[in-house]
Amino acid sequence: MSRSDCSIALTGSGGAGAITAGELLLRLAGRQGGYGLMRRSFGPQIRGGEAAALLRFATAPVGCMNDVYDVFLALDWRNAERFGDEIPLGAKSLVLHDPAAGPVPEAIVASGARLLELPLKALAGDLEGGRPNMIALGALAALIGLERASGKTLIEARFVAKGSAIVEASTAAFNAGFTVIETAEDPELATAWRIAWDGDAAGIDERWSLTGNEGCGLGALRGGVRFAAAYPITPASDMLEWLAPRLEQLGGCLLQAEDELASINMVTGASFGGVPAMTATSGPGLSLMLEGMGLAVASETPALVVNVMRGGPSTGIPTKSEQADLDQALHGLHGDAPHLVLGALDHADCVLTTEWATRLAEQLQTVAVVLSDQNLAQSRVLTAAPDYTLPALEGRVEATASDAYERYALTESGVSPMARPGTPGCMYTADGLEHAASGQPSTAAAVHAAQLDKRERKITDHDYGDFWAEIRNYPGDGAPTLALLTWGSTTGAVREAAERLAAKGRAVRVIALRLLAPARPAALAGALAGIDEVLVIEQSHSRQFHRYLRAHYDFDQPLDVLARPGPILFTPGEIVTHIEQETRS
Amino acid sequence: MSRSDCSIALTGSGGAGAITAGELLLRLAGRQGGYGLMRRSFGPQIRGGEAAALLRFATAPVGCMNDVYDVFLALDWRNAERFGDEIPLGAKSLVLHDPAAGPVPEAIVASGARLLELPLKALAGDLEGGRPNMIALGALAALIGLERASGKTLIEARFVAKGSAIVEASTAAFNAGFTVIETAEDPELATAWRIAWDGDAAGIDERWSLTGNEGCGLGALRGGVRFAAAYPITPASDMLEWLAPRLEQLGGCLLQAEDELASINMVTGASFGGVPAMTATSGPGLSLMLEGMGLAVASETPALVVNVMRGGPSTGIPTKSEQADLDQALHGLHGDAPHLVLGALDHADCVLTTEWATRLAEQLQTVAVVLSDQNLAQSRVLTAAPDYTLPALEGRVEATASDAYERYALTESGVSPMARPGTPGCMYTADGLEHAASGQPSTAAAVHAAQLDKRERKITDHDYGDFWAEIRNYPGDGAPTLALLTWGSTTGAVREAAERLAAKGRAVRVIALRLLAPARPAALAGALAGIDEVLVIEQSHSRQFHRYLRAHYDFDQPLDVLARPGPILFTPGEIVTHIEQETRS
Amino acid sequence: MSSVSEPLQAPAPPQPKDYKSALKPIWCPGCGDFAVLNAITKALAHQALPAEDVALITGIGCSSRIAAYASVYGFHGVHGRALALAAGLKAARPDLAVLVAGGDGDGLSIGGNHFLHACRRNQDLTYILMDNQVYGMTKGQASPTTAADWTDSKLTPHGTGITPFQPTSLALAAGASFVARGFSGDPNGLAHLLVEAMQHPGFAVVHVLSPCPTYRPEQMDWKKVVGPFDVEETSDPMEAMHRVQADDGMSTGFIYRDRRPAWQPASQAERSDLPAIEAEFSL
Amino acid sequence: MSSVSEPLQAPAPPQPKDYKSALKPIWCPGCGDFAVLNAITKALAHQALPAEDVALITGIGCSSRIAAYASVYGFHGVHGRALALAAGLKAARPDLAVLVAGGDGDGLSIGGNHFLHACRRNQDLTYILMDNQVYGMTKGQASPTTAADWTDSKLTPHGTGITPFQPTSLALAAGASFVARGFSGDPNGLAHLLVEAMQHPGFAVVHVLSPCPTYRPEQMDWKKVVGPFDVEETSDPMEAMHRVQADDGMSTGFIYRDRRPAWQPASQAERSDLPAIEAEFSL
Ligand SMILES: Cc1ncc(C[n+]2csc(CCOP(=O)(O)OP(=O)(O)O)c2C)c(N)n1
Ligand SMILES: Cc1ncc(C[n+]2csc(CCOP(=O)(O)OP(=O)(O)O)c2C)c(N)n1
Ligand code: SF4
Ligand code: SF4
Ligand SMILES: [Mg+2]
Ligand SMILES: [Mg+2]
Repeated sequence: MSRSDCSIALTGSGGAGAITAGELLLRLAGRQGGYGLMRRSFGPQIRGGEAAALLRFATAPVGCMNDVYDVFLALDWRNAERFGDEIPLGAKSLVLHDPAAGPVPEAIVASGARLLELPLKALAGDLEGGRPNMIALGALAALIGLERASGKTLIEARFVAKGSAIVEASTAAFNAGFTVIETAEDPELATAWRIAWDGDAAGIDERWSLTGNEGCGLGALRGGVRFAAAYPITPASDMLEWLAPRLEQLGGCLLQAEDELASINMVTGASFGGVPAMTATSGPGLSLMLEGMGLAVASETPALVVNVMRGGPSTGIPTKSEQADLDQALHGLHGDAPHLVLGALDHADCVLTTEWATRLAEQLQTVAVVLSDQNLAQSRVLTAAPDYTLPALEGRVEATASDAYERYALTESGVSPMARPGTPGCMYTADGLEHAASGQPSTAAAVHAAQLDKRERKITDHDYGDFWAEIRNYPGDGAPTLALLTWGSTTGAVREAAERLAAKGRAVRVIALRLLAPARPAALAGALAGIDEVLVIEQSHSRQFHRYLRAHYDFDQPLDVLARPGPILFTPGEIVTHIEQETRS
Repeated sequence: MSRSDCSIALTGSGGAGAITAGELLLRLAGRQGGYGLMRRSFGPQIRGGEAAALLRFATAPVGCMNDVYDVFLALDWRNAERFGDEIPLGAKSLVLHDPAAGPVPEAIVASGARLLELPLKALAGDLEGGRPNMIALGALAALIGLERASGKTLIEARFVAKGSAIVEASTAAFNAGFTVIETAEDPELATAWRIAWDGDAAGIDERWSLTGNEGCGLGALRGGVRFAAAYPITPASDMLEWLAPRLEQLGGCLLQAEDELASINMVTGASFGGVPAMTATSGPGLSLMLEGMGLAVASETPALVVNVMRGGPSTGIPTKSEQADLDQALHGLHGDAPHLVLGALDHADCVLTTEWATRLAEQLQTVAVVLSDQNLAQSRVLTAAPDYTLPALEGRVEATASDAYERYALTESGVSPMARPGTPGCMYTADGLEHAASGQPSTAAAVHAAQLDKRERKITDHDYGDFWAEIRNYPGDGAPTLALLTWGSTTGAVREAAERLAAKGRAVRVIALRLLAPARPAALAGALAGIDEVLVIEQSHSRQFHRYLRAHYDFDQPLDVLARPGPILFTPGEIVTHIEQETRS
Repeated sequence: MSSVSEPLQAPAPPQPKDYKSALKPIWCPGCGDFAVLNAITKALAHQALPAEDVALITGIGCSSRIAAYASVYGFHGVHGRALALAAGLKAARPDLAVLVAGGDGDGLSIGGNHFLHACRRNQDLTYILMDNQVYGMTKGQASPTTAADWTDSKLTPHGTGITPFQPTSLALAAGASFVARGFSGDPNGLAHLLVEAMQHPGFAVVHVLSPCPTYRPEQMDWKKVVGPFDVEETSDPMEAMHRVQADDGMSTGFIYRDRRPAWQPASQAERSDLPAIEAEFSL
Repeated sequence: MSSVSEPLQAPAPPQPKDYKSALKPIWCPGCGDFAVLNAITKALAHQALPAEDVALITGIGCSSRIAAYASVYGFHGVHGRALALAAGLKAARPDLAVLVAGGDGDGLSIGGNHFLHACRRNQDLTYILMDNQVYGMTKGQASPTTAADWTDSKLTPHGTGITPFQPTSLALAAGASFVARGFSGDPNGLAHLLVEAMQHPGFAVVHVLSPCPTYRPEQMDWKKVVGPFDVEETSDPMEAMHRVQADDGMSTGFIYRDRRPAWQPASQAERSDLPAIEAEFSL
């Protein structure tokens, strides 16, 4: 008996090393040809508090956590109850616990999970410098059928800088844990959680280990970004920290700004100078950038803003995920200020979406907001290397020396050549005041209307090709009549729910919008052909996505909604249950 | 022959005194029992540039400018073409011009208006210190049938501080102008533009002269505001300048903040201290306030934000009107942040709406945004003194000393008693982090959901009574089947269009939304009983109001839209024409 | 409520712990902010201030979490705006004792403008600038007081290359009327400074060195180098500026005090009422 | 294009008017800002800078309108953020000569934080602070440099009661490496200061007294009181601070200059390329 999927939670108090062990386990599985996903969760203490590594392993790509954890290993029980919400257990779950850590908490016992002792402390005591988290790593590796030998290689690579004593002690601990499971009397331990790593090893070289924040950072670099300015904020800071050294390696730079008012304007200044430029932030920072974004829209200066959503409103829940900055990204600017809003659908899609957004912003001379969220941003996935071909985009249209240069000329596409400072004869003043084609300020009604039209037209008339949404049929018994309409990181759970429904014979279509603004009503109408019921799925209390769809799209079908706030993410099972109970067809 | 309505435009270059003359003319008409409206328009120069006083006089209240100006008097022609857009003339218009000022501009001649010489310079030359603008004032007063004697009284009152020489010279000039018209050979001059001031003089004591900015300021004071903090911005500054001394007279104060980030937080701080507090701004400032508004929403601190809309996006057209900050006011906050948004329908309604908004914010412990616009804010109307009775509101629910005080207790209404600092035993920490009932920060899903529910419930479940909209039938031949759905200052032109349609036999219903958020779908459905066609009218390029209605309301009727940007305001005729040409029924 | 027959007793003087809330701080073990909290509660106890008459206003950061750990009226606002919240509160409620606290990032980076203007406005507020020369909350980036060559942040891997601010110099240049420096390693000394700062009529800046052992472990050595200024306080701003410029930023004590009256919103207008104001609109 | 047979001629040296745009300023007659524009164009002509290699970045205010009146690359941004726009531009395009201009409200009220941080960052920018001690554009309210007892604004009818900032002191305390003061009444002197400021390697603050005859008519008397500093410039910041504090704010000339190198974004990392960066993601 072996399986294709296993979810593991590993918790421990400050310094116990649950996260390190989780990261190594993920890497180990990757080396063995597996796929997987790891989220990290922390208690409120800034550092040194309790931590949880939430892992899922599988033989095929995974895009979300499962409904229930198969294995829960607690290095100790201190504050472990904090993670209760995030670690659902069932009667089939296995809880590995150290008798030395005291009794298993009531709530866990109540789940009906099978409890099994793993004497971490005792085993560690037998080894010099043996750390319980490495024993746990060994035990979990054995449990899910990873190879002992690769554990050793990985530990060496990871701890080599800390000296050979650490490497040896860690390896010994890993081996001890591994042996405990391998030699367990209970035969179930050797088989029940073992994954059939069916050796997709050939593809390992094209396999990436990627966080959403890294994905967005890379997408921006691929799109040509060579300047960034930003102010740190959770959960966007890691993206900035990933970008800073790499921008420098590519001859660009990242400026740490004094605040977000500065960062967005630094971006606009750099872009005015001809260098594709970006910032990254989260809700509170996006709030502060809106005036600056409006300036970039009005002055037609390209700018990329990656917003990594966290729980709101206000400071909210900074370390958790939610999809509730959509309204602000779409409508947060004063005046009529058309711009682009895109949402990344998964980790690898962060690369695609951010690259595309950058190129669109450059070509259309406007602001592109990419919405990611804490869910994607700070989790790590083992995924196929992103493989896509974007629709052709010519890039920023630059002006060449001319006597009659008009920065905001009324062209058919709405895009006017933009002079790079340094170009002789094209001097102009970019302006947030309404302006005539020349750039000269004007309050004339006709000028205002023409420039408003132009700024809208260049965006709505652009041909976005097929990339505006991911549309997939999950065939069951017959063609799908139900469409699941979603966006952003919720797509992961929706896709898996669709697979499960299809496996049960219920065909569904998943439509995940990557391009949120401008709306593409004709394209969506086409994608809904044959559908007679639509379920909108989103992680927002006020149904922001649903409201937006109503405002900008016409539906022939009734719209149902599955919407709730964070911080607990959707699971496939929750969506399947909802569909089985609530949808008509 | 006399009329009930006359529109006059009076222009002049810097220092010519067109605005002063216009203001006096308006006041004069008021004293004589008339109604009227005056807008001011300026060229781009900061000060001393060309100016236009745009006036409309009538025997009944007026809420907008007319389609065409009946009389155009130019003190000189310098840059007068700038106002072309704003001063439509027709074949029946009369242009009074000074031959000494040179030839009448082509565009004006082309309008087919009747041209009549008024030798201002020459007349002024005959008088010591005689100013052409006072001659113009006298001429216009005579033309529309105002009394010579009251001109004298008014001039005295206005110029007394400048000394008797000025008073006398001005009076003489006024009289000279008056006489020119009175004694004109052409009998039309004595009758054609004369208004039948039918002596509603009894009501003069209940008649106010009011700008929208004054109206909002007064509404806030009536609502109990005793603290304001703000940063100057066109076109909101006059409201602040009106408020500053008056708040002080009432024992409160206005703080001039270093920026809008400060002002909104000062407001929140004062309100936390127990004092109803407000700020006023315009688009760029509102953009900067959004983060602070989110804090007030999340911490449940009452706050009033009056946003006086101007042309956007970005710096846009600061001195002109538009209704394009609606999106931002509704959706500009990150996260799910329910709050109140109201729009004032006319000058007097600024008082009502702002008072109501203040009281709602206090009772519901949230942010109330009142949207006004440059159209209302900086024009002056002669209107009946505001007369209304608001739905009863109990005001801020304060906590009394208690051992078990919970600031964010989950009450049925969603409103939790708020302790005023100084109250023993109720110390708490207001927080923008998600928090449990106690105020203690929490990331628990159940807590987040409960607090999101509470913050939404208190707003959506509140009974707003009949004030959510102004609903008026304009009966024609039969009951109305067409509804005109509008908001804000556009209501003035819509009302008059409805009157005209009704007069032609076409019955219509006008529904002007005063409460924009939360949406009241059941109430609107009720108000639409019997209607089979709806026309949405708004001054925004991207149809923000229309989109919002689609998102939050269900319509059984088809929705048509008449939407366009500023700066030229809607006129009744434009709306009538659109309806006659475009609507079905 | 005590029954009438009980003998009257003078209430026990309040203790520092009476000003602490039940909430457990999220700070890392060894964080300097614990001692700042202690110093605040000591200063309040020393003045026997009724807890309900005190407000503690903060922004966002590890240090800014302090609002919820004191049992007074608190506001844990948004990042960088604590001084604005406090300015509004104090103008509306001059009867309250208003303390403001926050980090070097909160106060000098995103909040720098409000810091400048609060110094200039000279309202009667006490501002506790908890300086650890790092953004603790966001996991260790350089702040405006971080040395130019500190290379431990991935955001600025070669150091910022930018000269740090001297918060006390800025306060003086912007017009603060009371400037002092304290150290979390000396909570009693800090409490003393805080008492004086609160007694001071205008805007009082207390710059507090409060180490972050997590992201700036080298700051654990501050206790070896911090010591009192070897000069007395002055009321001459230039003199004060000299001293802080000459200092290595590690001397504690009073620096500058100018007892000019605090700014308050104008209240010299003749009182009026709404009917009189409304009468102005009549024709 | 000139045909090959024409004789080669040295191009005529550029004139100030070559740097003016065709746009007519919206300024009131007599506004000091006209002369500032003249001084800028003189300074550019003096350096014979190709107009296309110069950028002039501004915020919002009467003074900030100046961007569109010069025929260089301009950005008329939003209120208070000109220095941030310029910081991004200069970091991305170090080859351009970047001037920043704006009013006392733009730079010291809403933009105060960027002013502080620009001084500290010491990028190679020239900042022209056009100070008329009033918000001209919004029709005459008090700014951070307005005297406490100026009562002509309805927003502060008894005066602000708040001591004004000394922009030069703030610049010094925040770390600017070049500080000077000019007067629009002396455009040649101002042009000279601007040339030096542009030649200066780091962040140069030129505080310009530029009267607003409309809302501060009394400033028309500035020409009677403004005169040169009676001391030479210094490279000692404390010394400079002394001078500006002792001064009545009406002396013009060089104040402070420290020729330390300008800050530039880090570029010491070994160059890499995208494929190498992407390879890091492989298992
Ligand atoms: C508008 C906004 N931008 C960024 C952040 C993220 N943020 C939270 S705390 C902080 C800096 C904290 O540094 P400091 O004020 O020095 O406090 P410390 O944690 O060091 O005590 C930042 C950047 C935020 N909460 N809001
Ligand atoms: C965010 C924002 N707030 C307020 C304003 C309104 N505003 C425009 S210019 C200005 C102040 C101008 O003063 P200053 O910078 O000194 O320039 P001056 O007009 O005196 O030259 C203000 C408050 C604005 N445009 N944007
Ligand atoms: S990160 Fe630093 S400042 Fe924050 S709690 Fe930990 S030790 Fe204190
Ligand atoms: S208002 Fe003052 S600053 Fe503005 S243009 Fe007129 S004179 Fe110049
Ligand atoms: Mg800090
Ligand atoms: Mg100014």
